[in-house]
Amino acid sequence: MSLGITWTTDWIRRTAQVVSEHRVELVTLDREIGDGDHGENLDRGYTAVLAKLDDLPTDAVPGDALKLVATTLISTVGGASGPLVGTAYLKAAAAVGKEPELDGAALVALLTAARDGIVLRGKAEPGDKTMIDAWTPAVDASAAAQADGKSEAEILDAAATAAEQGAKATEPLVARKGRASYLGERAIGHRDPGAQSSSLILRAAADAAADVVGKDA
Amino acid sequence: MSLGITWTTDWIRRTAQVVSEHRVELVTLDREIGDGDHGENLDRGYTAVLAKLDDLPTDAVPGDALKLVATTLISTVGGASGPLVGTAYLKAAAAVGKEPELDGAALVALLTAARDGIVLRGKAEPGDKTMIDAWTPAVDASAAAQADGKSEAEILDAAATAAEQGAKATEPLVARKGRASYLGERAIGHRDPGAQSSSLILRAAADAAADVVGKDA
Amino acid sequence: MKKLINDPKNVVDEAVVGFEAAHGDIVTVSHDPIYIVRKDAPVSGKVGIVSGGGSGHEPLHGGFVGFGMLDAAVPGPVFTSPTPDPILAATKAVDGGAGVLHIVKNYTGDVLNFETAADLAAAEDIEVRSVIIDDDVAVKDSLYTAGRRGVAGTVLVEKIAGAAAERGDDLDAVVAVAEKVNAQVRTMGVALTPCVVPHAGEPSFVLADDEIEIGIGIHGEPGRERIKLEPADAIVDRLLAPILEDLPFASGDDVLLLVNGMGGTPQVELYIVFRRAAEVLAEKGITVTRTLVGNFVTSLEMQGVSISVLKLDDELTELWDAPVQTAALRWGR
Amino acid sequence: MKKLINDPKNVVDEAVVGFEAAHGDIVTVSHDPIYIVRKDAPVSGKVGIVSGGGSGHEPLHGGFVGFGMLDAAVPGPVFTSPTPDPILAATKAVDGGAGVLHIVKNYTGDVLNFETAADLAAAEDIEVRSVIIDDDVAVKDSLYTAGRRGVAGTVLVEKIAGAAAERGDDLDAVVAVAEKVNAQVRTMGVALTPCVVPHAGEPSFVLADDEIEIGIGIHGEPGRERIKLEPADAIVDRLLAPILEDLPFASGDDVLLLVNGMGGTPQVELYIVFRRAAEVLAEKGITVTRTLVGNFVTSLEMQGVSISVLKLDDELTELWDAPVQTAALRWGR
Ligand SMILES: Nc1ncnc2c1ncn2[C@@H]1O[C@H](COP(=O)(O)OP(=O)(O)O)[C@@H](O)[C@H]1O
Ligand SMILES: Nc1ncnc2c1ncn2[C@@H]1O[C@H](COP(=O)(O)OP(=O)(O)O)[C@@H](O)[C@H]1O
Ligand SMILES: [Mg+2]
Ligand SMILES: [Mg+2]
Ligand SMILES: [Mg+2]
Ligand SMILES: [Mg+2]
Repeated sequence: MSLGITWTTDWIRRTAQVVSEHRVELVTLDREIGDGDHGENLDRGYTAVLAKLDDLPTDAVPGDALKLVATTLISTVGGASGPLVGTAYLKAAAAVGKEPELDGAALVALLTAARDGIVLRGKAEPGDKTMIDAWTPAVDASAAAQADGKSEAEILDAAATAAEQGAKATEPLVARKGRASYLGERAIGHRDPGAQSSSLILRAAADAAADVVGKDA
Repeated sequence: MSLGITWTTDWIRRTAQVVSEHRVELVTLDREIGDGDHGENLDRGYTAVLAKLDDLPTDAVPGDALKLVATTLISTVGGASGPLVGTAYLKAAAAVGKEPELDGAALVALLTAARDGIVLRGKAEPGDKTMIDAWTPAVDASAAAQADGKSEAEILDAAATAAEQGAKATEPLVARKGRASYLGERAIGHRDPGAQSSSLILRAAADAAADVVGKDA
Repeated sequence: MKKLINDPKNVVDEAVVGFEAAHGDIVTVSHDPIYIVRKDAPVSGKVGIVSGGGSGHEPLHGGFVGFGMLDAAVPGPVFTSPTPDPILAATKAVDGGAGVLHIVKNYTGDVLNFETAADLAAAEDIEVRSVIIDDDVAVKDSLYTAGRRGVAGTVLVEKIAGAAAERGDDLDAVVAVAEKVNAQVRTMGVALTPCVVPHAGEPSFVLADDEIEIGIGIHGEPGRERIKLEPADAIVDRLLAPILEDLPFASGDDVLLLVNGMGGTPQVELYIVFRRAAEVLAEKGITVTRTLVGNFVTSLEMQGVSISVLKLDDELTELWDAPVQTAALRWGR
Repeated sequence: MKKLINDPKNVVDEAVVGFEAAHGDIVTVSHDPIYIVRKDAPVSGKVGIVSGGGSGHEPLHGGFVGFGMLDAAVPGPVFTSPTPDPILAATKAVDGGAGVLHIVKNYTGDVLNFETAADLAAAEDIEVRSVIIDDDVAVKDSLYTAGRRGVAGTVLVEKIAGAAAERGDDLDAVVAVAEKVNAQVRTMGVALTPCVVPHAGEPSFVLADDEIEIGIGIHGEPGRERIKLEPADAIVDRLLAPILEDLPFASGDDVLLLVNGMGGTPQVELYIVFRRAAEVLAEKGITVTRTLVGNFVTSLEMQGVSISVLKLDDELTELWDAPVQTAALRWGR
């Protein structure tokens, strides 16, 4: 049961929703070890995305929607997360190409490309206390689930769960990239806001898959 | 039993002492309806006076000591109270002239001249919620006590008591001079800092008289 | 109280040492008594201009000493008028033989101490004239108050009178131009937070988290009324109304618009205020031809702003545009 | 949160409208996308200089647009880097055919967004070079951090590179001088109070009544260590030590000393800090030949200060002295 454009746009809408709901939480996390704008930044970006989503042509494929998110985030978010998350979507869009339906392998490719895009721009390594610490376990878990022959929905659920654990696992870390790196030891005990928002994005993907499985043609 | 230079310098020293002790109280009163410096201003002035008091020649008369206070306050206090209180001492010094011993009539003349000096500079009327509201009842009470044939110490005690009542009586007033006048109705309920410090100055005069009676030659 | 100071008693002494170290190309500082004079004082044949008052309003007045503005500034203790001695010393130091103008903000303490200094200067044959600045429309000018306060309009008087003196006007003419500026400028301020006088160590007043003080004075004196916080545009409208009522500003007038920060207000906020003020004036057909935005007449760390409107004519505009070279205001050289 | 704003979402939009109204003689403002350019942009044959970053640091960068300094400033949302679009638009607007320099403070967001804009500009055949400013010694420059931050030294780079471009230096030369200033300037800051980002509505961090943050960043990022409040002189000594250690400042050197207010600090305190900093440098045989004191690179209403020391040589001194005409820095015209 592959996932198509309905899933993709549902994922995006759910992300916008969940980012808006968690705006204050993300701002608070970022106030603690950054500059207090992460929730505001993403909320501004996804609000702009929502406004554009209806303009997608009726024959749009998942890659088109991902590219729209990419360019919109890049041109509205700013900060570190704008180029990073934007590039994630841009590379994800490239990875799925013109494919109208994404199977498990395509989803793993999408997630892997997204993560690689963030690394390409931000040069962070796992354990640096960045969004990579949510994305990398998510990519690994999705690949394992896919190798186990799990469904698309199960693959995304595995990714989301791993991202959530990854985000939580940033708490004891010292940061080596981004603003939190200025804090040294004092970042310990705080969750990385970008890892947290990444887990929200991935949970939205899984929720959308659970919900729309069967609706896509 | 008239009062001479010992009383005068004791009065000045006690004033310096009591102003320093009430510095914070006067600052607080002035914070409420002024700019929060009255206690600091007077303390700076009387501290400078103390430093100069020992330079008085041994044959100094009360008028010399009062003149020293006047010029020192004028050149160290600043603000509204510096010229006003300074002028009070200046006019008081002129009133007692070269007289080595002050009897009841001389004390009334001293207090009257002091009050008139403040009015000359500041143009305040009774009821304007200024230091005049301590000085004027003090002058009146001293004159009445002298007319009743009271002793010098009693005259000054009457003046101090009237000044204390006068200071308290400024509380319900709206101010028409000085910074508190900007507040309109909002000055109601607050005691005028200058009236309060004036009552301290006059109480110090009475205390010095009670203490040194008999010591002056 | 958190401040970058050493002993509260030494705040002014140490600040003027720093001021001299930073601006020794423009000013010379006398330390006992304390006053700041332009480096080339006295300028022979030029009217000297002295201003001063309590400290805590920086850059007023020391930041305005230099070519085309003040010849000397006399800083008193924080929020306390200086005594006559340093005022007299500064007056003598800038006397170039053409007389000296004292620019005095209308506070009892300043008026009395400058008055005494002027008397003493006269006794030494220096011709001194005083102009009292009272631009604050928050205070009713009546028999029942000490009169309007001198606030941010002071910087406009100092600049324009300074330019008149610099071009060679005589004492009468410099006094006349200073009086004209004072007559044509009106100011009103608002505070969002109080300030803390170093020796007091406590806030000058207390405002709840959602309260502001309309008509605040520059020493933390309470103002006209305490109201709930409103959007910036509504606050600007409240400040401008009494300014525009008070002076017959008319459609077709040219004005200088000064948005003055009280010391602790971020610059973005000053420009948000400026935007609305310019908008309101434009609606009334009043043209803003000159502008000034920044911290010029402050109250320590107070958050808040004042708006001043000065009615211009060709003479005032030309004097405003004339070169000035001080620590805080500089153009044309 | 008490601020003179309307809607937190409109802070930057409204502030630039006010900025344009106040400084229309010097700048032109584009509102969509938002950027500020000098009135005569593009200046044909001159290297264009663009800087930008999150808002809330005013006068940086908009206040430094004008003759002899920046050609354009691109303000992002408060404390958030602008996106590539307005950076690209500003780059095109100031391209006079001699190439464009991007002056970028070293924050991941600024670096990434300017990088993308530079790529896009290159695609439109505009030669863009970037200089990354990282003068903040509070942060260890190691593999384990995002590198030093760009802080108050930025204003010195902008002034000096601006003067080089204005005198006609080519892009290589302007880049070289900007890199030289960055290499020779070191900064360290302290915060006494936090700032409040309008959309966050809460202080960026919490300091007890007797605590200060040494090594604060300009976005309220925590610094090196949190200590008890000390006298100003002791704090200055703490700030200067790592600056002087880091660069081999030597006896006999000439330096520019910048004491920069974080936005909410009264000017008297800046001069008290300046006094001590000048004293310490003098003790080390370092001569302060140029000075700057005021709010130049701020963090909204934060109370605090940073000290920057720039090692000067004849070229840098001459470029520093060259005329500049911007809203916030002006001399020589
Ligand atoms: N070099 C990097 N690589 C990956 N992620 C990064 C990097 N730098 C920062 N981040 C992420 O960006 C998040 C902060 O984003 P945001 O607050 O929107 O931007 P800014 O730091 O510019 O204010 C951090 O929590 C971190 O997850
Ligand atoms: N015109 C006046 N006549 C008499 N007393 C005055 C006048 N103006 C002010 N005062 C007195 O001065 C006091 C304030 O003194 P102080 O705080 O030292 O000076 P400032 O008001 O300059 O800060 C007031 O409480 C009041 O008693
Ligand atoms: Mg952030
Ligand atoms: Mg007072
Ligand atoms: Mg006072
Ligand atoms: Mg940010």
